[in-house]
Amino acid sequence: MLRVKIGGLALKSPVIMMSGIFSYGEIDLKYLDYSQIGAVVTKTITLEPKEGNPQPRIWEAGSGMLNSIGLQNPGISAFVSRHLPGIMERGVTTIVSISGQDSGEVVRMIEILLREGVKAVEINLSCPNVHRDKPMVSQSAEMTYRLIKDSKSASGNMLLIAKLSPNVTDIAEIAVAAEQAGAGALSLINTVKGLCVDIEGRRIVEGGYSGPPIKPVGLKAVYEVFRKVKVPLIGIGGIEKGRDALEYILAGASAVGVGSGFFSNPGLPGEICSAVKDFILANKFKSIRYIAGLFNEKEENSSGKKKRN
Amino acid sequence: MLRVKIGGLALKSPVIMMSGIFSYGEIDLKYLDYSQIGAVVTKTITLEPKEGNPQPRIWEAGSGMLNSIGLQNPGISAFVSRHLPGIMERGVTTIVSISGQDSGEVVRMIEILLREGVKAVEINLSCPNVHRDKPMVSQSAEMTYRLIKDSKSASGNMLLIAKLSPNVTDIAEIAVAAEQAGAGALSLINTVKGLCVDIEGRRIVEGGYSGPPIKPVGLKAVYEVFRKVKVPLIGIGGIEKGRDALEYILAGASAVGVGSGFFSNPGLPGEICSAVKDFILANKFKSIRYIAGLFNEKEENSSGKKKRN
Amino acid sequence: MESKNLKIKGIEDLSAGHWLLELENSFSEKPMPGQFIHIKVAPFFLRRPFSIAGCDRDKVTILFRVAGEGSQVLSHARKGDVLSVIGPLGTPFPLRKRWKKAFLVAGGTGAAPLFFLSGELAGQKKDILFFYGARDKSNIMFRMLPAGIDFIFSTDDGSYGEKGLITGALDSCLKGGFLPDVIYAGGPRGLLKEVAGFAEKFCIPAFVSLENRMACGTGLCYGCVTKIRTREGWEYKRVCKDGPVFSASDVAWEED
Amino acid sequence: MESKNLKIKGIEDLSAGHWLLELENSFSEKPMPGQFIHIKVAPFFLRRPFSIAGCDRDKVTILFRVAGEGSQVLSHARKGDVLSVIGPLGTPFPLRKRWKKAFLVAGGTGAAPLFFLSGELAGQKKDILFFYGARDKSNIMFRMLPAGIDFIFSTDDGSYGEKGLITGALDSCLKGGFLPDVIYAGGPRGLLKEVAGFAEKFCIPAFVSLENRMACGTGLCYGCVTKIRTREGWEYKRVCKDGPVFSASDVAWEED
Ligand SMILES: Cc1cc2nc3c(=O)[nH]c(=O)nc-3n(C[C@H](O)[C@H](O)[C@H](O)COP(=O)(O)OP(=O)(O)OC[C@H]3O[C@@H](n4cnc5c(N)ncnc54)[C@H](O)[C@@H]3O)c2cc1C
Ligand SMILES: Cc1cc2nc3c(=O)[nH]c(=O)nc-3n(C[C@H](O)[C@H](O)[C@H](O)COP(=O)(O)OP(=O)(O)OC[C@H]3O[C@@H](n4cnc5c(N)ncnc54)[C@H](O)[C@@H]3O)c2cc1C
Ligand SMILES: Cc1cc2nc3c(=O)[nH]c(=O)nc-3n(C[C@H](O)[C@H](O)[C@H](O)COP(=O)(O)O)c2cc1C
Ligand SMILES: Cc1cc2nc3c(=O)[nH]c(=O)nc-3n(C[C@H](O)[C@H](O)[C@H](O)COP(=O)(O)O)c2cc1C
Ligand code: FES
Ligand code: FES
Repeated sequence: MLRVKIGGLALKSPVIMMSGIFSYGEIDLKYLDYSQIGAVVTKTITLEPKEGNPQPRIWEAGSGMLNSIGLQNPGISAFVSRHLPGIMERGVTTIVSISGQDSGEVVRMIEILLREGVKAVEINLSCPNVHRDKPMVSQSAEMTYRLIKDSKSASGNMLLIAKLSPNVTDIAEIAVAAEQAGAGALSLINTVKGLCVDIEGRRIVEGGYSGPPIKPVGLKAVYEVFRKVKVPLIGIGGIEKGRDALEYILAGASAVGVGSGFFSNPGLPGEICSAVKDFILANKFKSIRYIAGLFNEKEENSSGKKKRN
Repeated sequence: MLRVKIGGLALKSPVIMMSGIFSYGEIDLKYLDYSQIGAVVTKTITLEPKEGNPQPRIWEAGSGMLNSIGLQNPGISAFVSRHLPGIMERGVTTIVSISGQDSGEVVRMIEILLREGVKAVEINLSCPNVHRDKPMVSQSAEMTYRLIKDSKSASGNMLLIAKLSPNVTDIAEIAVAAEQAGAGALSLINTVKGLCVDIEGRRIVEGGYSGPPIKPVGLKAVYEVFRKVKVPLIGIGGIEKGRDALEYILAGASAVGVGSGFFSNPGLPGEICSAVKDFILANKFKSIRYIAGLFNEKEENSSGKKKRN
Repeated sequence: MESKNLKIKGIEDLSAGHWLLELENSFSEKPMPGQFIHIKVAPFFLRRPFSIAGCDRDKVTILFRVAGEGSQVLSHARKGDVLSVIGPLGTPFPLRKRWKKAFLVAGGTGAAPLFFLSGELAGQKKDILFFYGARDKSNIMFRMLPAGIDFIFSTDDGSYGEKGLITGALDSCLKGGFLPDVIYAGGPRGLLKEVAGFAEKFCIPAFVSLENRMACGTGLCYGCVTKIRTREGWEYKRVCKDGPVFSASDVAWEED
Repeated sequence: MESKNLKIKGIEDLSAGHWLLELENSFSEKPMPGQFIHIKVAPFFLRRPFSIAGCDRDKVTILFRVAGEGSQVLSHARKGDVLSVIGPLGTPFPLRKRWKKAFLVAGGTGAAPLFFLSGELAGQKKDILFFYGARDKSNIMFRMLPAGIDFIFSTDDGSYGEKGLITGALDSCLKGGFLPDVIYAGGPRGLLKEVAGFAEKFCIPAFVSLENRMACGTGLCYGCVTKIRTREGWEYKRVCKDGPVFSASDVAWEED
């Protein structure tokens, strides 16, 4: 009932552990039941190792948080030798998150991952913490199109998922560009650019804003994009309870991303499965397929979009 | 110590009651001490009367709220005859918020208000609730520039404040356009586009997201814009405690806007005055002038920007 | 309207998830039946509006049902806790000397302001018949019923009083020729709409207490509007400021 | 590591805003000195990390100081309340048979894990000298001091023990030729850095318990990193997973 398909990937549940909140899947969490998890997206890697950003990397912001990890990672070679085998062995569907400075870097990473048998990558076009003064790729439809297009030509049968930033004038425009370039699914949303003022510390703390406060922003993105594209959407942002995930699905997401809400609520994956299952049963649907976008059907738009899963 | 100047307006405190949360200043609130208030921005009016949006207009969203009032207002004539005299009589500095479909409408409104002796208008370029499918003026630097430019030529000595939307790729770009076109101050930010899913009601609720959850977004906007423009900034978004307002000022705001936090905390104006005063005294500054942007001086940028008030 | 920190003088668990909350009364204005108070329930952002269900020199009482997260948290409040309250808010039920015989018609928690009103009317020696409908017996707040007033009860399941909607009982009465000078009603919109229909048919002035989602509660934000008839059609009026009590004939029911 | 809902068995107000919180111990792993637990304090989003200050078959104890909003709310918890806790987390203090004589050096709440450790070491009949510095006498948690262990106290204001920093007392001891086999330390980073300096100078293995802001607390997010020496320089390691206990010589103090 909870099985979903994202591009070619068949997931046993709509719950996806998102990039950056699950390391490389190597941590043994006694309380995590892998049977509830559809896929794991590994922490974003880059071609070369990255030391990441200085402290503070974590800052509580109201009922959410800022993070500024800065993509600390050992580089793709170390990832492939040290981390990839472990997570592949767990038997959980693995999506590798990658980020590059240009198409060339991304293509090289895709080639390496193809060789390793990776079936899906998420291209992180939306990290707010690396070059704060430069626009992110997903802040431009053109740059997004070009990068995905180049990636597509190198990626064979691999599923390409584009992860987009909410910090844009019109996220649907970017989503359409990514779809046209060949993205097989979209992850919406990455963190929202945020800033806190540390009065005692007499400083500014910048970072990507996540957690419950960004849920209305993520839902809005999923709702708008659902109306404009055909590829499946992974709804992310502020999911902390099972019900939050159900909201994303009803707004148009085919699957949902568990982010920083997992830190607060370790039982989240199971709660999501229950909440979605309960709704499906209570409303006499056959499967999750039929409720993705259930509340988002006001105007069947011109592109002749039909229910997707 | 708390006196500030916004363009030509001298305010006795940095606290500004923002548009849409204070009606037209006609409501008698026993608990409001006008001596703590620097200015009042009246609820946005349009040339013609507007009936506003259907219910639901208010929706609780986590620790914030969505609103979808849709600029209900009796039109400028009724405003001028029914409401303006009352608020002018109160002796509080009045900023009239206006919105128009095009430059022509805005200019006509400015002309009417000039005749009535209005000293300052805030041009609302950022209401997310009127035409949800059309871009807002402040989502385009070009449109913003043109509208403010046209308004400027009609406005004589009147102060023009541009109120901007956070739903853009680069708010600093829009801010610069508004400044270059002649805006004498900027209000940052209007609500963030948000969406909630009413599972029981089986519907989507859209609206402008406000309250504590948007504070990191507003602070980020003020911080970025402060580095790029010279005109004073009114910092708005999620101010619910005195300390929140102080954060805006330290990040670069000259004055602060009280929004939906006033509903939750009716003592907010007084708390803001205390928090700002306490900080000034504790840190041995002479006045609020010296702390606006205190934590935002990392790089004196090329335009030779200096401390403003 | 004032903004006060009021101490809880008592909180009592009535049946079926209903609670009686007594707050100290330090308002300088005298609260009137039909008015409401707007309560901050931490950590929720928006205040929760509740009708005043009773009031004397020392205390203001509300009767609330646990309907969601905020009222749930409120039910955990304890005697001695302090709540931030704005009030008294909105328009009261209008009273006229010449209205000697009054029908009060309540559905569910819509009864709350009518309990307050009935006390007031009784004090003025009016002739009162109180129609009180609820889902079942446990949803009838016997604890709140003022003495010396005639009640007609109904429940959806017939577990107390007549079986069916309270408007049925009202209709029988009116049809039977027992006509009041005025009708006051509170409850679900469907009930109020029906009452408005009866009032029009029998030419009886009627006043209804409306509910809508609120932000400011004080007329500042235009969030709580409802459609009110005008000469040309209707316009949006604020439930919190122009209401919550409206003349039944002013409400644009036909636009629902 | 496990995720548990643990009942509060006791909460006690110690002096100077410090609290002793006892939770039922339903962990299947045995918590070790140096490890910590990550507690959800509603309504805050991020959990709060606290060192385990004591533990037996029935209960896990933490000692915390009210340092902000979260710890403030936690101090209002009551016996019988249930807390969501992840733990035990992180690396414990390493113990070696050959380390017979141990110095424990604590500043402020950094003493918490050392109380637990001292009990463990005492059980193993080690020779312990516990250096315990605090701001003033009220900040010394006498309630926590295990019996049968030698203490040297210091306070900033001289209100108890020696006046000055605890590192001063440690320095005198070491200079006096009284050298331990191992040093364990907890407290402000400045203190730990000084301890690391002494350890290097006197060639004594030393272990410090670091603190940093945490999100996951379980090694997933790389939020809590600190600079740890490598052959070429340093790299960021996670305090929650690779620590919180590090060998003092591994920490890249020079990069502070
Ligand atoms: C003028 C007025 C008088 C009222 N008097 C009473 C009374 O005497 N007794 C009583 O039990 N209830 C009364 N209500 C309804 C009461 O306000 C809601 O039941 C309460 O706000 C629900 O809050 P919640 O957090 O439990 O529910 P949630 O559903 O969690 O609340 C979410 C949001 O929706 C709002 N909301 C939800 N239901 C309603 C509703 N029916 N009306 C208005 N806002 C709602 C809440 O205020 C909050 O902003 C009155 C409402 C109004 C407008
Ligand atoms: C491994 C470890 C063990 C600790 N053990 C103890 C202990 O035994 N006793 C004790 O009193 N304190 C201990 N602390 C510090 C304790 O975690 C903080 O005092 C507490 O998190 C403050 O929370 P707050 O909500 O009161 O403060 P706030 O300032 O309101 O917290 C805001 C945010 O900053 C974080 N934060 C603030 N100060 C610290 C800090 N010093 N370290 C880490 N995060 C911080 C909070 O966790 C929260 O995310 C430990 C910290 C770590 C990392
Ligand atoms: C600590 C942290 C680290 C993150 N790192 C990454 C990352 O490496 N790559 C990425 O695409 N997203 C990263 N994200 C973003 C999340 O995957 C997610 O999109 C975002 O946090 C919004 O979801 P949430 O509100 O549920 O946390 C990170 C988020 C957090 C909180
Ligand atoms: C109910 C409501 C109505 C509003 N109406 C207007 C409006 O008419 N014009 C306008 O410029 N902004 C309007 N706003 C936006 C506020 O002025 C403010 O910019 C926004 O709410 C963010 O601040 P806050 O988080 O402190 O509420 C409205 C906000 C709310 C909550
Ligand atoms: S709730 Fe704001 S006007 Fe009624
Ligand atoms: S807090 Fe997440 S890795 Fe340490």
